[in-house]
Amino acid sequence: AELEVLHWWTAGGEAKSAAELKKMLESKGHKWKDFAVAGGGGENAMTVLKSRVVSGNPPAAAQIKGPSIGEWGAEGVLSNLDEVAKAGGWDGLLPPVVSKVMKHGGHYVAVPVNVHRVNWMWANPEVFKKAGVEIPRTWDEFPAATEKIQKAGFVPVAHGGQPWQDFTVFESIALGVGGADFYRKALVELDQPTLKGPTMEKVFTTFATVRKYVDKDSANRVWNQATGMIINGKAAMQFMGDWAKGEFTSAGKVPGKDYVCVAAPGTAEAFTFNIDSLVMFEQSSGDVRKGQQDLANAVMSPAFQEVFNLNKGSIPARMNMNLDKFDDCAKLSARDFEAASKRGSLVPSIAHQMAVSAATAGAMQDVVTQFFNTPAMKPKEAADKLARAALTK
Amino acid sequence: MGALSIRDVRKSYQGTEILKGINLEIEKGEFLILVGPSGCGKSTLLSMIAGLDTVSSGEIRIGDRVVNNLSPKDRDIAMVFQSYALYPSMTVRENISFGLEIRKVGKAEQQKIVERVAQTLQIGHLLDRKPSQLSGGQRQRVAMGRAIARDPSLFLFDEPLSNLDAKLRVEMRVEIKQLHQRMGTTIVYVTHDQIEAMTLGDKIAVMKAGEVQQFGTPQQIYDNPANLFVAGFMGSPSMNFIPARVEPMGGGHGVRLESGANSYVFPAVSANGKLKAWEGKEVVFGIRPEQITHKVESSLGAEYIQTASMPISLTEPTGPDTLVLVPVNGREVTCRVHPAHARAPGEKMDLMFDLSKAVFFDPASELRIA
Amino acid sequence: MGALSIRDVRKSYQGTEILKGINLEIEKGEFLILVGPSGCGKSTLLSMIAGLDTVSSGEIRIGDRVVNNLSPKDRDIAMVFQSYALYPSMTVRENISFGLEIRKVGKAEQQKIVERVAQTLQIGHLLDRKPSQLSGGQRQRVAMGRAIARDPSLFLFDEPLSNLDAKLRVEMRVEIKQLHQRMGTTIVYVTHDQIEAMTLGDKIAVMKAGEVQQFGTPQQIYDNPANLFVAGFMGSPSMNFIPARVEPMGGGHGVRLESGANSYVFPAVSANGKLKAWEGKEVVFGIRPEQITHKVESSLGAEYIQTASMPISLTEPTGPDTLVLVPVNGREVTCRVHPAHARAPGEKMDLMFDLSKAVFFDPASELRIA
Amino acid sequence: MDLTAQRMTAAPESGAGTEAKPRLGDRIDAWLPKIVLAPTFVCALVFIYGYILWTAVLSLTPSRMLPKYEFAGLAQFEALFANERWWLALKNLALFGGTFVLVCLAVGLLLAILLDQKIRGEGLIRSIYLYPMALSFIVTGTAWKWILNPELGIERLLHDGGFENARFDWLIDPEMAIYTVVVAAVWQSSGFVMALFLAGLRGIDDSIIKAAQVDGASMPTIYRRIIIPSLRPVFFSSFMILTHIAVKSFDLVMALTNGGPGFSSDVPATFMYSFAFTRNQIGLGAASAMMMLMIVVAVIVPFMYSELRRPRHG
Amino acid sequence: MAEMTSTRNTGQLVGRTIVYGLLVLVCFYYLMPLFVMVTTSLKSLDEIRAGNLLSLPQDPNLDAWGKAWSSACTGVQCEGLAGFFWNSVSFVVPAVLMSTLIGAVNGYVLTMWRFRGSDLLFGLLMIGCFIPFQVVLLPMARTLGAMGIANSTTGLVFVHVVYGLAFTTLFFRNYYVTIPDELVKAAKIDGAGFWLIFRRIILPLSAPIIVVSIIWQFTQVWNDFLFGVVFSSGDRQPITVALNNLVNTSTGVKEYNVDMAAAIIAALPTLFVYVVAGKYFVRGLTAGAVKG
Ligand SMILES: Nc1ncnc2c1ncn2[C@@H]1O[C@H](COP(=O)(O)OP(=O)(O)OP(=O)(O)O)[C@@H](O)[C@H]1O
Ligand SMILES: Nc1ncnc2c1ncn2[C@@H]1O[C@H](COP(=O)(O)OP(=O)(O)OP(=O)(O)O)[C@@H](O)[C@H]1O
Ligand SMILES: [Mg+2]
Ligand SMILES: [Mg+2]
Repeated sequence: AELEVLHWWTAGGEAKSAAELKKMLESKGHKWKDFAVAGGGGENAMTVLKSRVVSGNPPAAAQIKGPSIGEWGAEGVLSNLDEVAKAGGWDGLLPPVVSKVMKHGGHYVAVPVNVHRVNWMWANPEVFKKAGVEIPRTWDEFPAATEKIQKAGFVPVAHGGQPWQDFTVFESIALGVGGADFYRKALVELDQPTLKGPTMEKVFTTFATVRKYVDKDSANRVWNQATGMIINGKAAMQFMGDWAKGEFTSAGKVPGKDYVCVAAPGTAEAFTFNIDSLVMFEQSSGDVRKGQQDLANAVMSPAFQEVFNLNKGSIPARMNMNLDKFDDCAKLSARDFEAASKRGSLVPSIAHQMAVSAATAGAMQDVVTQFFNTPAMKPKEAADKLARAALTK
Repeated sequence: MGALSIRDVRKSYQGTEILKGINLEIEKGEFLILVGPSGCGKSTLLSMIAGLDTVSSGEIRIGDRVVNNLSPKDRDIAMVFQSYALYPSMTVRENISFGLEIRKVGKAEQQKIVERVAQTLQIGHLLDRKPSQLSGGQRQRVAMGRAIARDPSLFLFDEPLSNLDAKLRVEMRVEIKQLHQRMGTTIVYVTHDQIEAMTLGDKIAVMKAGEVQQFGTPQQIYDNPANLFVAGFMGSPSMNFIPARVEPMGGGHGVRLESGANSYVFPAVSANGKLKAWEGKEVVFGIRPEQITHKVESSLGAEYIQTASMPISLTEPTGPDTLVLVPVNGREVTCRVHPAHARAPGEKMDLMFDLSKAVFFDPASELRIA
Repeated sequence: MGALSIRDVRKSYQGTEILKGINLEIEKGEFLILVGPSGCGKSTLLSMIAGLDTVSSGEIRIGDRVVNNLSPKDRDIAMVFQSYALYPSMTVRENISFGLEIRKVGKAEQQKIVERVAQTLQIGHLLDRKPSQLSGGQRQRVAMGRAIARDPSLFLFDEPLSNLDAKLRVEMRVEIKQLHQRMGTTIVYVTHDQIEAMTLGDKIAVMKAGEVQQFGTPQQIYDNPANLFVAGFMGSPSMNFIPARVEPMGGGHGVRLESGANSYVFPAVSANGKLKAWEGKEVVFGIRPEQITHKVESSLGAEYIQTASMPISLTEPTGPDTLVLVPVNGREVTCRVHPAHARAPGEKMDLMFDLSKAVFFDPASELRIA
Repeated sequence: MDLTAQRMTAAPESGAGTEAKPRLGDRIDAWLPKIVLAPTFVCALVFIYGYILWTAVLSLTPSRMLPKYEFAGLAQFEALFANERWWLALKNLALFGGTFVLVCLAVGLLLAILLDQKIRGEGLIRSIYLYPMALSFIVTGTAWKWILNPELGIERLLHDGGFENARFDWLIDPEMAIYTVVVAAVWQSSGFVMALFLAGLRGIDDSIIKAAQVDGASMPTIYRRIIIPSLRPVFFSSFMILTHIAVKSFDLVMALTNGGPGFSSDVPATFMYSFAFTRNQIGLGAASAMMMLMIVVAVIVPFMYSELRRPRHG
Repeated sequence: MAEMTSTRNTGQLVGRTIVYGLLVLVCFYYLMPLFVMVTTSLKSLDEIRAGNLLSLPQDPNLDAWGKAWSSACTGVQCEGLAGFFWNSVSFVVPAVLMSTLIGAVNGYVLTMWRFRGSDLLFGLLMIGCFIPFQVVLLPMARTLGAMGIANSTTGLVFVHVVYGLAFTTLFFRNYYVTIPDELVKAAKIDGAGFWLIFRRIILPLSAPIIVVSIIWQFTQVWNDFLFGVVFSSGDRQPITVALNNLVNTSTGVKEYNVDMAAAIIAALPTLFVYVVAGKYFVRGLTAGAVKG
C-alpha cells in the first residue's frame, strides 16, 4: 500500500535517516509517499495536517509529539497500535515516561523515534582555559565564571534571542535552580502556587543574570549562528539541545577536545527530554493499515533507531541498545536518561512542546520572552504573569 | 412610416435635462441636417439614435422597430464621431475595414471597398499608418471612411468635415451628396457649415438648448424662420434685427428706420397685413445682409426695393464680398456689397434694401409675426 | 528684426520630408494665417514653433532669439491645439488657470481672468465641469480659453473655431480680432475658413505639401494668386479654371470661350499685354464665381464687363446666393447669382462676367502669367 | 459613476408599431456582461464571504485544534483584547503599514518617473528593481538579517571602514525592529509598484503633456499637476496592493525578525497564524482574523467609496 | 546662440546625470541582498562560518549550486530542486493565464459595460481580498475535498485563480478607466459585440497592464508557499515547499551556501518572466485615438 508520511526531517542528516525508514518500509512491499514540510519546529506541518484532516484525507502517518498526540487522539482520528505494541513488547522496551506520551486513553497511537536531551550546555574548553575558569556546574558558580570570561574578552553565553531559544534556556535554569520536582510541579503540572512561588522568582533572577552575559547582538540570531560562536571561539557556552552537535560535527570538531557537552548547571542528575514520534491516522483501506503497522515496527527496530539517532545527535528511544557507534555525548545522554528515569528526574521539555498543550506553552513562552527582552520587569512580576499564562486553555 | 422617428425623446445627465422632448420624423432616403449652437444636444441626440446612450424617456424608431432597447450593433447604422474615436492600435486600413470584417464581408471585397473609400477621401497613401501618425484632417477623413465603407440603413455624421480645408470640403460634400443619391440611405448629419446645411439637407432641424426650434426644408428655414433664434442662427453673416416701430403706410404698414440724420419708412410688403395689430408698437424687423446691397439701378422700381443713403461705420472685406456696417435705429446693420462698390468708413453709401423677404418678430415672445 | 522668423525649416518623419524648407517672417504684432490642404504640414510647423517637435534643419527665431533648442516653457507662447489636449483630470476652470498659476499670477487675478475669458467664450456655466462632460464645441472653446487667458508674446492657434456654429464663430472671430488689437500680440493662426483667413490675417501663407506657395496679404493672395494652386485654394466656391485659347483682339488679346452653341472672345483686360507670347496657345483662364453674376444693367458698358447667355446644367442654392453651373469650354463653371435671378437647370441664363480681376495661368507650369 | 447608465429594462410604452422584440441572442447579449462577471461573483460570495462568515462563526466558538461548533459567546474576543501581544501587533501593523505604504508609493512613483525618461538600459534597470519580488522571503530574510545584523552587516562594514561609532542596530532594538521589516518590505514591493506606475505612465496621452509644456510648466510641474493626478487609478491599485501586502505580511516578519526581539515586531498576521495553527487556538485565531478584517474594512471602505464615486476620465 | 544651445545642453546633461545617478544608486539598494546571496552561494560552509558574510568569496565555486539543483535533501529524497521545478510550472502557468484573462474580462465589464451594482460588486471583491489566507485554509480544504479536487493540481490552480482574481480585476479595471469610452462606442457602431470589442479593441491596448498582471500573478503563485503546501499532493509539491524544506530546518545543520543558491534557482523563472514580459511596457497606446 502507499503510505503518505508527513514529517519535517528535511535537513541533510535527518533526511538521510528518514530515507532509511523509507527503505525498510519498502522492503516490506509498501510505498512511501513522502510529504515533507519543514519550518519552525513543525508549525507548517501542523497547518498542513489540519487541512488534510479537515478535507477528509489525512496522511497515513505524521510526525507529532508530546501532548499534541493526546489532542489528536481526542479528535478520534488516530489509529490504534496496541496490536503491534503488544507483539513488539513496547511496554518493556520503552521507559514508562516515554510510553505514556505515546498513548492516548491507554492505547498506543504513536511510535517514538528518538530522544533529544534539551538540558545541554555546549562549551568551548579553549575559551574557558584562556579565561582561566572552570566550566560552572551550578548556577551559583555561574556568575563568577561568566564575569571572568567577559573580562577576558569573550562572550560568556552564546544565545539567539528567539522566543523558543529563550524558553529553552529558561527551562534549563528552572531545572537547575529548582530541581526536577519543582520543574514538574511548575512546568508540567502547572501548579499555581509553585509558579508564583519564590523558587520561580529565583529562576527568573538567574535568567536575568544569564541575560547580562549574553552579547547585545543576540536578538534574532538563529541557534546555529550562536553555536558558530562557540565553534569560532568567540563565546564560551551555549544552552541548547543535542541537535547542536550536528553543527560541531559538520565543522569537523571533536567532542571532548574542541568542544565539551555537559549538562546545564545544576541539572546533571536530571534530563529534559524532547521525543520525536510518528502518529498513525485512521485509514479506511486495510492495506494501508497493514502498512502503518509495518511502519511502526520498522521505527521501533534497533536498526532504525541506531541509524536515525546517529545522524540526529539524539539517542534511541528504546532502551537496552548497543551504543558503541555513538559518540561520548550520546553515551552520556543515554546514561543520564536511564539514571534520571530511575531517579524520577526525567522531565518533558516545555520549550519543545513535550510538557503542556501548545496553547499553554505558547502563552508561557510569551511571558518568558517578554521578561528576557524587558530588563525593567521584576522577577516577581514575571512569575505572576507566568502563572496567569499557565491558565490559558 | 418614417425611416427614423424620434418621439418626445428626453435625456438627463445627473438631473439636468439636456434634451427636452425632441420630436423628429424623416422618411427613408431623406437627408436630415441637425444644426444648433454649441452644446445644444446634437451629438447627444445622435448618440441616442445610435444606441450609445440610453434614452431617459421617449421613443426612437428606425424603420418600423422601436429601437430603444436594441443594441447599437443591431441598429444597422454607421456613424462618424465628432471626436473621431479611431482605433489607436489599428492602421488606417484596419480602421476602415473593421466594420466590414465584423459583418463578414469577404477579404477581397473588403480590400476593394477600402481602396474605393480611400480614393474618395484621398487617403490612399495613408492606409498603413496608425492614427497617431496622421494630421487632424486626415484623421477626420479616416473617421469618415470608417462610416462610408459600410452600407447601413442609417448614417449618422457628426460634423464630419469640420477640420478639412474649403476645397476638400466642397469635394467631400459632393461625395456625400453622390453617396446619398446613389445608395438612397437615410442620413442624419450635424454640421455648423451653413452651406453644407443648405446644400445637403432635405430637412433641417434647428435645435437650441435641447429643443427643436424649427424643422423644415432648408428653404423654409432660411426664408421663413419660425422665430428670432432660427432667423439669427441660420445665415452667415447673420440676419440683421432692427427694432422698429410699425406705422401705417399706404394701404398697409411700414417700419420706421433711422440712420444718421435720415429717417425712412419702409413698406412691410412681405407682411401681408399681419402687422395691423402692431400699429404704433415696436417689432423686430429682420433683414439679411445680402438683402442690403449697393444700389443697382436695374432693380429699382418694385415696391419691395427701397434705397437709402447711410453712413458707414465699418467695412470688412471677405474676398468675394465686402461687409459694410451702418447704424440703423441704434443697431449696427450689416450689408453685403460688392467689393468694388464699398465705400470707406465715415463716408455715406447708397444702399438698396430688398424687402421682399424681410421678416417681423414679436420682440417679447421672439416669435415670427410675419 | 521680425517677431517670428522661420528660415529654411525642414522636418522629416522616418525619412519622409513633411516640411521642405519653410521661410516665413512676420513683424511684431502681425497676424499670420496659415492655410493649406489637409496634411500639408501646418500643425507640424506650429508645433515646431512651439518647441514641441524638433526641427530637422533650419532655424526658428522668436524676437531676436534662436529658439531651436529652447524648451517650450521658455518660449513664452500660448497655443490652441487642433486636438484640444485638455487636461482630463482638471475642471474647465483649472484648465484655464493652469498656465496662469504656473506663471505665478495671484489667485484673485487668476479668478478675474478666468471669469473674463469664460464670459468671452460663453462657457461661464461650465467652469466646474471636467472636459469629458463637455460637447465638442465646448471643449474647443476651453482649449481656446486656455490660450487667451495668458498674455504671451506669441499666440499659436490651430483651427480654433472649427467646431463652432457659424454664429458663435463670427462672435469669436470678432473677439480674436479685438484681442489682437488690444494686446498687439503676434499671432500664427491655422484655419480652413476663408472668411477667417481673409478678415483676421495681416499676412497669409498658403502651404502645399510642406512648401509655402505664396506669402502675402489677404488681398494679394486673393486677387493676385501666384499660381493655379493658390488661386484654386483660396475662395469658396473655388475659382473657375477654364482652358482657353488666346486670340488677338482689338489692341490686345482675348480668350475664346464656348458654351452651348455660342462662342465668345472675352478681352483679357487684366492681362496688361502679358498674353502676347501666348497668342494661339492655350492658357488657363481663371475667374471667380462671384465675378460671374446675373446681368445687372447698370454695370454694363465697361470693357471688362461682358455678358453671355449660357445653358444651366445645375443650380445649388446656398441661402444668400444660388450657385449656377454652366458649361464653358467643356468645364462646369460656377457662377454666383442672386437666388431671385437664378434660372432652372436646362434653361438659359444671361450672365455677366466681370473680367477686371480675371487671371491667366500657364497650363504646364501652373504659374501665373497675368 | 453612473449606476443607471446601462438601464436595460426601461421600455417605454410604444403606441402603434411593433416594438423590436429582442431575439434570444440579443437578450443573452444584454445579459452577457453580467453573465461574464457571474463566476467571479459566485467565487467571491462563496470563497470569500462564505469563509468570512465561517470565520465569524468560529470566533464565537471555543474551537481549539480543529473547528468545534459550540457557542462560546464573545469569550475569544475577550481573551484577544486581554492579550498584550495582540495590541502590540496592532500597533506594529499601524506603524509598519503606514510607513511601508507611503514609502513604497513614493519610491515606486519616483522610480517609475525616472525610468520613464527614455533611459538607456531601461529593461535591465527595471528587472533589477523588480527582482526582489521574485525571491521568496524564506531565504532573502536571511540575507537581510545578515545585512541588518550589527555584527555582520552594514554596521560592521561601517566600523571596518573607519566609522567606529556608527550604529545601525534596528534589528535588535525592540523599538526599531519593526522598521527593519519596512526596509525589507519596501525592497521587496516597491519594484512592483514601480511597474504599476510605469504602466500607467505609458498610457498617458502625449498631447496633454505638450499642452502643459506650452502652458509654461516645467517637467516637475507637469508631473505634479498633470501626470500624477491622472494616475489616480494607479494610486488606487497600488494602495490596495500595498495595504494588502502590509496586512498580510507574514513571511516577511517570520523570516526577518520572527516577531522579535521578544514579540516586539509581531503583526496581526503572524499573531493569527501562530494562535490558530501553532498554538491550537483556532477560536482565538478566528477572532483576531475578524478584527483584522474589520480594521481593514474601516480603513479601505471610505477610501474605496470616494474612489468609485468619482466620474471616469479624471 | 551657440551659448544658448550649450546651456540647454549642459542643463540637460546635468539633468540626465542626476537621473542616471539616482537610478544606479537605487540599484545598489536593490542589489545588496542579491550580492550577499550570490557571494554566499559561492563560498564554502567553513568560510561562511568564519563570519565574513559581506566579503567576497575567497575561493568561489559552484558546489552549492550543484547541490541545490540536484542533491540537496528536501525530504527523504535528496535530489535537489530539479524535480520540483516542473511541478510548479505545471500549475503556475494555467493559474496565471486564467486569472489574468478573467481579470481582464472582469475589468472590461466593470468599466465598459457597467450595470447597476457593478461598482458595488467590485467593491465587495476588493474588500474580500483582505481576508487573511490563513483563514481560508481549513474551509477551503473541506470545500476542495467536497468537490473532489483536494490535493490535486486542479485544486491548487483553482485556489490560486480564485484568490488572484481580486487583484487582476483591480489592475485591469483601473487601467481601463483611462481608455476613452468612444473607442468602445465606435466599435459597437461597427457592429462588434462584447467579445469582439474586447479582443480587437481593448486587448491590443492592454499590453502594459497585462505585463503588470502577469508579473504580479506569476510572482504570487510561483512564490506561494501556504496554498502550495496545503493544497498540493505530496508528490506534486511546488518548488517553494522544496525550498522551504531545504532551508527551513529547525534542528538540522544549516547550509547557507546551498540555501542561497537554491533561492536564486527557485527565482529564475520569475526573473525570466520579468525580462521577457518587460518588453511590452510600450508607450502611448491610445495616442491619436480621440480628439478632445
Ligand atoms: N508621427 C508622424 N509620422 C509620420 N507622419 C506624420 C506624423 N505626424 C504627422 N505626419 C504627417 O505629416 C503631414 C503633416 O501633418 P500636419 O498635422 O502638420 O498637417 P496639417 O497641415 O496640420 O493638416 P490638417 O489640416 O489635416 O490638420 C501629414 O501628411 C501627416 O500624415
Ligand atoms: N457627461 C456629461 N455630463 C454632463 N453634461 C454633459 C455630458 N455630456 C454632455 N453634456 C452636456 O450636454 C449638452 C449637449 O452636449 P452635446 O455634445 O450633445 O452638444 P452638441 O450639440 O453636440 O454641441 P457641439 O456642437 O459643441 O458639439 C452640453 O451642454 C454638454 O455640456
Ligand atoms: Mg457635438
Ligand atoms: Mg493640423
